[in-house]
Amino acid sequence: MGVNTIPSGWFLENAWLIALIPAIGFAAIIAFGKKLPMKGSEIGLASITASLVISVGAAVQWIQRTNFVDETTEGYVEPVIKTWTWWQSGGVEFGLGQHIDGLAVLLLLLVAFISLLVQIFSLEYLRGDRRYTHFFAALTLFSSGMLVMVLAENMVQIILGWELMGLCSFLLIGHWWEDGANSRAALKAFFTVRVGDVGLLVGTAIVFFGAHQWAVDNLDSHGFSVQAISAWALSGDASSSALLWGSVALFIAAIGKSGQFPLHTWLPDAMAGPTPVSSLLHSSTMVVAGVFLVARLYPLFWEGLSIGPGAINLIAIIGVITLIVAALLAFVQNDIKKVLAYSTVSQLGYMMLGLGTGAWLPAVFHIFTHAFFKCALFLCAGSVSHSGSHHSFDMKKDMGGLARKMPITAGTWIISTLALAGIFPLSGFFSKDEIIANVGYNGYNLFMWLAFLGAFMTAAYMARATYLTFFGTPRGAAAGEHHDEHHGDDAHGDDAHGDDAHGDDAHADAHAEHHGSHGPHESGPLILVPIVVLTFLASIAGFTNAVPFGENFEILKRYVEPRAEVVAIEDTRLTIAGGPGQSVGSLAPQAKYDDACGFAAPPEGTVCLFPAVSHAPFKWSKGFLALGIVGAGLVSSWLFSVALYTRRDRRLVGLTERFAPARWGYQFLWNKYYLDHLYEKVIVRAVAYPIAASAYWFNQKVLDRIVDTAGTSTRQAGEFVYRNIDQTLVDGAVNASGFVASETGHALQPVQSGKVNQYGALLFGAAAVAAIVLVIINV
Amino acid sequence: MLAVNFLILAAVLFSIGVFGVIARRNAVMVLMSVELVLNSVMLNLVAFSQITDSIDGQLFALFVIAIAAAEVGVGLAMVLMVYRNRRSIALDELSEMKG
Amino acid sequence: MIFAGSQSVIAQINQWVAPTIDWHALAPELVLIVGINLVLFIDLSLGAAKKWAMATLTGLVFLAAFIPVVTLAVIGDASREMFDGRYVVDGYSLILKAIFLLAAYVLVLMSQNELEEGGYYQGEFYVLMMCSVLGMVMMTSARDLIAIFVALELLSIPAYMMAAWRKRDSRSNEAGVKYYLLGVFASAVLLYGMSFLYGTTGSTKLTDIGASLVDGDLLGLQVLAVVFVLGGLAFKISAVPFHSWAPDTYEGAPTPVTAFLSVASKAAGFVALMSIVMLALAPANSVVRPMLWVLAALTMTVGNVMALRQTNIVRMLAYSSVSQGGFILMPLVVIGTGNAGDSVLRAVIVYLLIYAFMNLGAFSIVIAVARRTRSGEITSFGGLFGYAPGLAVLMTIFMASLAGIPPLGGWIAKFNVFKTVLDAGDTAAYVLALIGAVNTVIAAAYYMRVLRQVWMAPAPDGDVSPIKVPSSIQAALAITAVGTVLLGVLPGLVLRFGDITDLTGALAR
Amino acid sequence: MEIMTNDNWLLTVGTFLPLVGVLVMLFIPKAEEQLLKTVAVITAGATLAVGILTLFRFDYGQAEKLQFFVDVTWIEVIRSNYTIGLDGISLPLYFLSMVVTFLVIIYTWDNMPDAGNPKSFLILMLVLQVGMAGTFVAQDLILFFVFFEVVLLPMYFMIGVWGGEHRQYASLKFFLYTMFGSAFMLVAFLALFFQTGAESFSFMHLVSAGGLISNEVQVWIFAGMFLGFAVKVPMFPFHTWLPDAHTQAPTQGSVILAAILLKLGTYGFVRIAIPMLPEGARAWAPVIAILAVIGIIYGALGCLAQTDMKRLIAFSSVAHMGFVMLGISTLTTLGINAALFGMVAHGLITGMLFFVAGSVKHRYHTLEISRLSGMLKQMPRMGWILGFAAMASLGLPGLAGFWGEFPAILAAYSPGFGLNVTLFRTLMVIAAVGTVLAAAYLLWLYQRTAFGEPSPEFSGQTPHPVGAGVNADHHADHHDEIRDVTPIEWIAWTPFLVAIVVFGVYPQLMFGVMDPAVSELVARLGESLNP
Repeated sequence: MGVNTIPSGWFLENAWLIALIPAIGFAAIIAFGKKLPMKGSEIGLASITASLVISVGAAVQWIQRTNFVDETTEGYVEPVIKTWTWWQSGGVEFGLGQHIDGLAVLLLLLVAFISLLVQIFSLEYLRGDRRYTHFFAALTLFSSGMLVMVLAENMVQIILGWELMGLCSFLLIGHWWEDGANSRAALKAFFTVRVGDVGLLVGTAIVFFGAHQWAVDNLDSHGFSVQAISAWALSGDASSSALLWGSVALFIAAIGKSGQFPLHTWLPDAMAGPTPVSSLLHSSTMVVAGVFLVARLYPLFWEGLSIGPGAINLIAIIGVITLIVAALLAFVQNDIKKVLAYSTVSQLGYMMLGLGTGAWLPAVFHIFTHAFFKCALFLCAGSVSHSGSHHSFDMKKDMGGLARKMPITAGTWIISTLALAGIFPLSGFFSKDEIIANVGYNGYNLFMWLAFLGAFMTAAYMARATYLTFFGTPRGAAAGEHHDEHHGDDAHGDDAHGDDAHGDDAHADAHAEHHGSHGPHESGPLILVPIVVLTFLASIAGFTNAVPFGENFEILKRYVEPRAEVVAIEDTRLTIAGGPGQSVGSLAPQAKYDDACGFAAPPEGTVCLFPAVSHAPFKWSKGFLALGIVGAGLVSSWLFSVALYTRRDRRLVGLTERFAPARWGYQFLWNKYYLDHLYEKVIVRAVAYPIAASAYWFNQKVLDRIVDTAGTSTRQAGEFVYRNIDQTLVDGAVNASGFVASETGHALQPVQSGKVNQYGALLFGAAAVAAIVLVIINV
Repeated sequence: MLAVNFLILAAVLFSIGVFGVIARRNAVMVLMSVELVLNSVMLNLVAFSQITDSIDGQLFALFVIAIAAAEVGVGLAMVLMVYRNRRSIALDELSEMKG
Repeated sequence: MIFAGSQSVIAQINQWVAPTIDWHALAPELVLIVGINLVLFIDLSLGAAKKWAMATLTGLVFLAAFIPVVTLAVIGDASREMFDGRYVVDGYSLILKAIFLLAAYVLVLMSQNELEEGGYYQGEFYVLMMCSVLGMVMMTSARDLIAIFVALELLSIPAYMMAAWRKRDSRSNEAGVKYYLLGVFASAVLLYGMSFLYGTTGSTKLTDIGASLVDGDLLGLQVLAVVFVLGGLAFKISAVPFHSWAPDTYEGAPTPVTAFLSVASKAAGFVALMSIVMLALAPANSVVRPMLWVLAALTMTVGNVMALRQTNIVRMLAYSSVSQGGFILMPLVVIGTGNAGDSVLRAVIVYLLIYAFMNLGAFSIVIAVARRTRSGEITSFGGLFGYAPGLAVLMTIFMASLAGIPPLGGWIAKFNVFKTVLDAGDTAAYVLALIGAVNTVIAAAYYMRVLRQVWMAPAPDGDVSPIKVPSSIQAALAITAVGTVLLGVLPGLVLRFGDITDLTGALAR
Repeated sequence: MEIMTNDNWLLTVGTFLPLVGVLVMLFIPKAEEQLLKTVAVITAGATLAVGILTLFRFDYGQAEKLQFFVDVTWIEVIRSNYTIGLDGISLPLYFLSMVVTFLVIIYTWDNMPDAGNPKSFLILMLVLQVGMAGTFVAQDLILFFVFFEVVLLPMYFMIGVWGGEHRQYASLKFFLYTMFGSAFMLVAFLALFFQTGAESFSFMHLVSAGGLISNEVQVWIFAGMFLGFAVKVPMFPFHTWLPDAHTQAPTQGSVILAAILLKLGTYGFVRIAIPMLPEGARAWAPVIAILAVIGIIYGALGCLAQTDMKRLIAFSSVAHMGFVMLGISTLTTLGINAALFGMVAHGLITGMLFFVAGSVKHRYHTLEISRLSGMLKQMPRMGWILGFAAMASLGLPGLAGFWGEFPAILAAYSPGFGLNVTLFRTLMVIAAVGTVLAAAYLLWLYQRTAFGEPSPEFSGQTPHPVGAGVNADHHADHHDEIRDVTPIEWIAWTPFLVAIVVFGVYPQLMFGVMDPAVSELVARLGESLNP
């Protein structure tokens, strides 16, 4: 029917290249990366750049497409879907393809961009590492994996990308595997995520068999297709149990991947990886994958977990728990990267909360903004450790006062922090507040207040981290201490140290000449440029969907959020039309229909592809409330920190200069110090610490232990089964049978006495017995 | 029926013979016990030949007699041989191989 | 009464007419008889230095006796009956005659060196051996209790003496005496049974007996008779619990004699059993089947588990041949049930043939190796693969074949047995088959133990000088090995020969 | 099933060609090792060439038909014929056996086990090849059984003569176990033969006639076959011969064992037990499925308990074959396809792992996981290959392993022919958990052996450990430094690695061949199960 008038364009049609190019790049790097002048990093950069370009093109064309639709019929903007049959077995078709819509475009852009910046950053950060090439290969493959998943047209493809990322995370986190701790962290990460993957496999199976027949009948599609699953979920014909269990299983996968409570424990350990890895994993790729999965299959979860207004559901609960727990944990970390890690977890909690409460768009929006400032923050941390604190990440031991030494890093860090905390007009403000506002608007008041609390804590712990790192007096490495023994010192456990321990001498020299004998200093351009760019984006990204400024600023809402209209089936059917890579864009009059999708089944011959989610109108009151809370958080925490550290330190320094006359002043100060000390004890211990500490205790001693013991205990179970059951019981039975046989022989040997008479007796006896028995029987 | 008595006699002989084979430790005695059994057989055959009124039984008996003679010849030779080698014909000493 | 009886006897004598004798049919036996005398006389006139000629001569006699068998087979017209069907030459007897003669020939090859080096009485030995073989050849044609008994004794009595052949060796003596006493006792029991069989049916001709036995209402005496007859024959085939003589005798007797007993005379026992069971006792199924069933099961199992314990190779082979006997018994159990009847004979005959090949082969190897190691222990085979790969490979072939591993002869033999048994298709048959299946595994265990020594163990005494195998034994090995492998790969060949569906004169079922 | 008698010489040649090489080698004196190896390589190569030709001549359009079909009288008295043919189900395995043998023989070139005597070693290997190839082409029960058993002795000797310290126990165990299974199998075959009217042993006849047997009889006969095949697979609880055999066998033996021999059992299920006894299959499917899943978990737990690298890999086979059997037990096209794919994938991957294990043993003279570490640093290439194989083995998408596991799990969600859905779905979840455990033990192994710093024991500072005294002289050349992958190893391994990637990236290559045959098989099942 529909005339093919809707603008599609080359970039949209060939978006699959975005994922393919890095994959090829990976192969190329592995193949002949080592021989290249830049050890293969150039291939990585080139391929990612190419992907970025195509993504931009795709984005532009998607915008055109949407505009066109809006001008003609304000209807459903069809995604650009293509499939290639990959293989088929028993009538089940496994395809590869692309499913390009707003969400996909947004994330493609994001992932490609962040990956590019991270790679640039790594150029400098890892220079001279012994596995420089492997690092870039893995990094590239990693991006490719995420892109595959973002593009995915069907579940199998999602699994593919999902697992690729898992593999690369293993390689990257364990990059410096000479150190047992790193490889164990890598193992833990992979294993924990893999636990979630059970959900993915099972969920896929459930959903497939739930949706397959329906998809074949109505869309002549198949049960793996994302679009078919969405339509099926909303069609009203879906069996509720399939929906429920399918969505639960898939959400378990998301929990594993996105470090949601209680499977979040692998994230902090994953900090063992090089900083660029952490920033990539925690900003836009790995951990977002889970959130993306939920966002992508939103109709399924919408129906399966009944994400309706006010309905408490699994996703929301897990989300809110995660955001609180993680935020508490962030307080008690001394490792700057761990602070950021927990903050990531808690931000992911926000996203999940958003998705769980029907705030789809804000959640996606938060993915978008969070990527920028979180990535920036990690890179800053990297920059600090690289040039400021000698590869230490301990804020209390090796940092402080770095603001003077590293102004740019400090500046960008502060801006990003504010963005994360959600200060107007930085991006965090818009995205986080939208989530909170919508949570409330959709009737989850309790959750809303918890979310506010989370915002407060976010501000607080970030302020603390900021202060410890960049203000106060330099401590440890930041003060230039134990600088010289650094190069000889290999026992040092923390990450970037690895590249000295194992880098070739060329690097050691490069390192020496890089910040030879003077203390902390600003990092080089290759490190700063990405940070600056990211920070800039972090500050403006909010305006892509700045609800406060009305319609024109709700760009994402217009271009990213799928329209919740019913669609005449003919259109969707075409999207699966056979033939390699055939795609369609056909424009059809939408069946008009008053019930909203996701609340009532669509009429015959039409399908819904997205539930009608509501959007909270912006209230300045709430906005200011949020600002207030955040501000409070920042200020209070800041004051604490100042009081804690700086004053004491200044006095102590002064003390070293003066001598006898100030002894009792010194006493007084000493008392003051005691006060501070006491103060720290009382206030912090009394307020933050018990909760946070208990939370942390629970985390380390219970959850983490559970995860770890899950490993060890399965191993012990293995030992037990192997020793007692396998070797003793099963195998024993086998050997025993042999033993029995030969023992019978032994038992019979006396009969073979060698005595003729006994032989005769036996002979005749046997005959006689047989005779008697048979006579009795027969006569 | 007269012939039946022969059968009973034969059975008795047979039992004595079997007992001898099982109980006697002396090779020659065992040999003779076997001969008893054979005799009981011949008695049987002849008796049956009468009862069934057919000649086969008597022929059979003749064969048995002849062959039994041959057997005994061989047997005594063996006993002699054993006696030569170990100065004794007690059977329970002939249990070098067992198990 | 008695007097009347005697009258009637005389009367019968008067009606007596001389039977017509088919000389061609008797040719194999006649050739053997001539040969026996020939060897006997030549031996008398031959100096000790030339005794070796005896072996050659004997071999020639066996081959000569083979000729009429072949001609008869080629003419292959309807079966030739003599003495009103008491002595029959038909396909069944011909194939068996052939087997016996072949086995005998191989045995001559095997014994030659043993006797020469032992300086035993070669001439007499071969004469006795030929007598025994003559008995076997007659056994194949015997269809009458008397004939069977005569044949049985004819093949046994020489065997008693051969077992005790090493006069000065106490073990050999013991072997002979045990074999003799028990053998005589067993045949006495057999005779006792036969006498009742005759008495209750009024005839010694198998077919007549079969005709007058009526299943369902058997007299107690008849049951007793059947049991004793089966028991007496079970002794010959060393079926448990009538086997007790076998291990001792086999161990003590000279190895070639052991081979002779475990193959030829055992086979003869089976021939007798088959003829009697199929022709005479078939109607007494309700007695024969359970008895044979138990015998078969016991024989397989006990033979195997006992063999597991043995450390002496000959004794182990003795027990193994006991258990093999159990397998050969299996088809006889299902005679006349379902549609199994026709394939029973084939199964047994094929098994006997293949068993002859592989067992003789195994014994040849034992002889060859023992000439060097002077030991009968299984461990003496250690490292054989290292210094005598040829023998090792051959031993592997024979052992594997005995264990029933395709594509070797032993497998097709066992396969036939199982096939026949399952063909009967009733529960008893299936249970027996399963017992057999389990036993193949147990059996494999001890055969593999030998191979383990051969391939994987080091030579017990570091002596690894190559073994030199006398040409006669080489010939024996060649024949047996080729036979074993060929029958495994192309069973079609023998299965066709063994394709004898019925015995002449067997009751129409 | 229809037949095509094109090029009917091809299979016979391909199967028996190795025997020619054996004959030649018999007449070459033991001392001429190079010559012997050359002959062996040439023979295997020629065989492989025939195999490749077969690939080309095979008509993929009609993969469900028996091609290159031959039917000659063999033992007519027992109505057994020399019937051979090839269809989509057997082609991959048939070819795989040739490839593996060829590569293994190449590997032997400079990795001869310490017991020496390449002559008999290579001869046994070639005989083995005949048995394996024959099993996959046989279309007659007796013929199948003969080939199935022919494999036994060579393997017995390969383990027993060239194996590790407990080789005698292991080899005997392997032998008796298999004998036990096949004894019952033979009884089952005969029972089937008579139940179908004692007309013929040919698969085609039995497949068409088998379905008519009454149900309970089918169940009994299936039980017999189950014993035979399950031992070979091996399925829990008949698996205990496997770890011993694998651990003790020489590298070449382990590779062949893992790559081909285990497949004889699963192949038997797909080719014989299930199509010939549909009702029996339906009755037994739940049992098989349960045992399979037990095997998955159980094997994984066993792996976690291992301290010996090779034994760990051996146990992982139990788990992987569990997935295969799970796929088969669903009686669906999807499942059986997955199973067949899984067989080949497991053959390649585990074979590869055993190769690596063997080479590690060759260099370090130990496989104690606790003593190995830092392999990546000492021999980066070896380390990466191990990692690659491990990743493939734990079922990473994009590598061959995944396509055996995932579809099997998928299929378990909706088994065919009214099998108990709840049961199978539960099993599906457990099996999915199994994938996690797989990741656990493989990565754990990798982390302990490849990562970290090389233990001083092997990094050259210390003289060689006495533990390797047995063959110290044999390895005198690399006491001080550990070589990375050698050229011969590259030649032998590259095909495996390539195949793992290729089948992982484009599984259609194999599914395309198998799918038609399998769907016809399942269709026939359907006819007899719900007419």
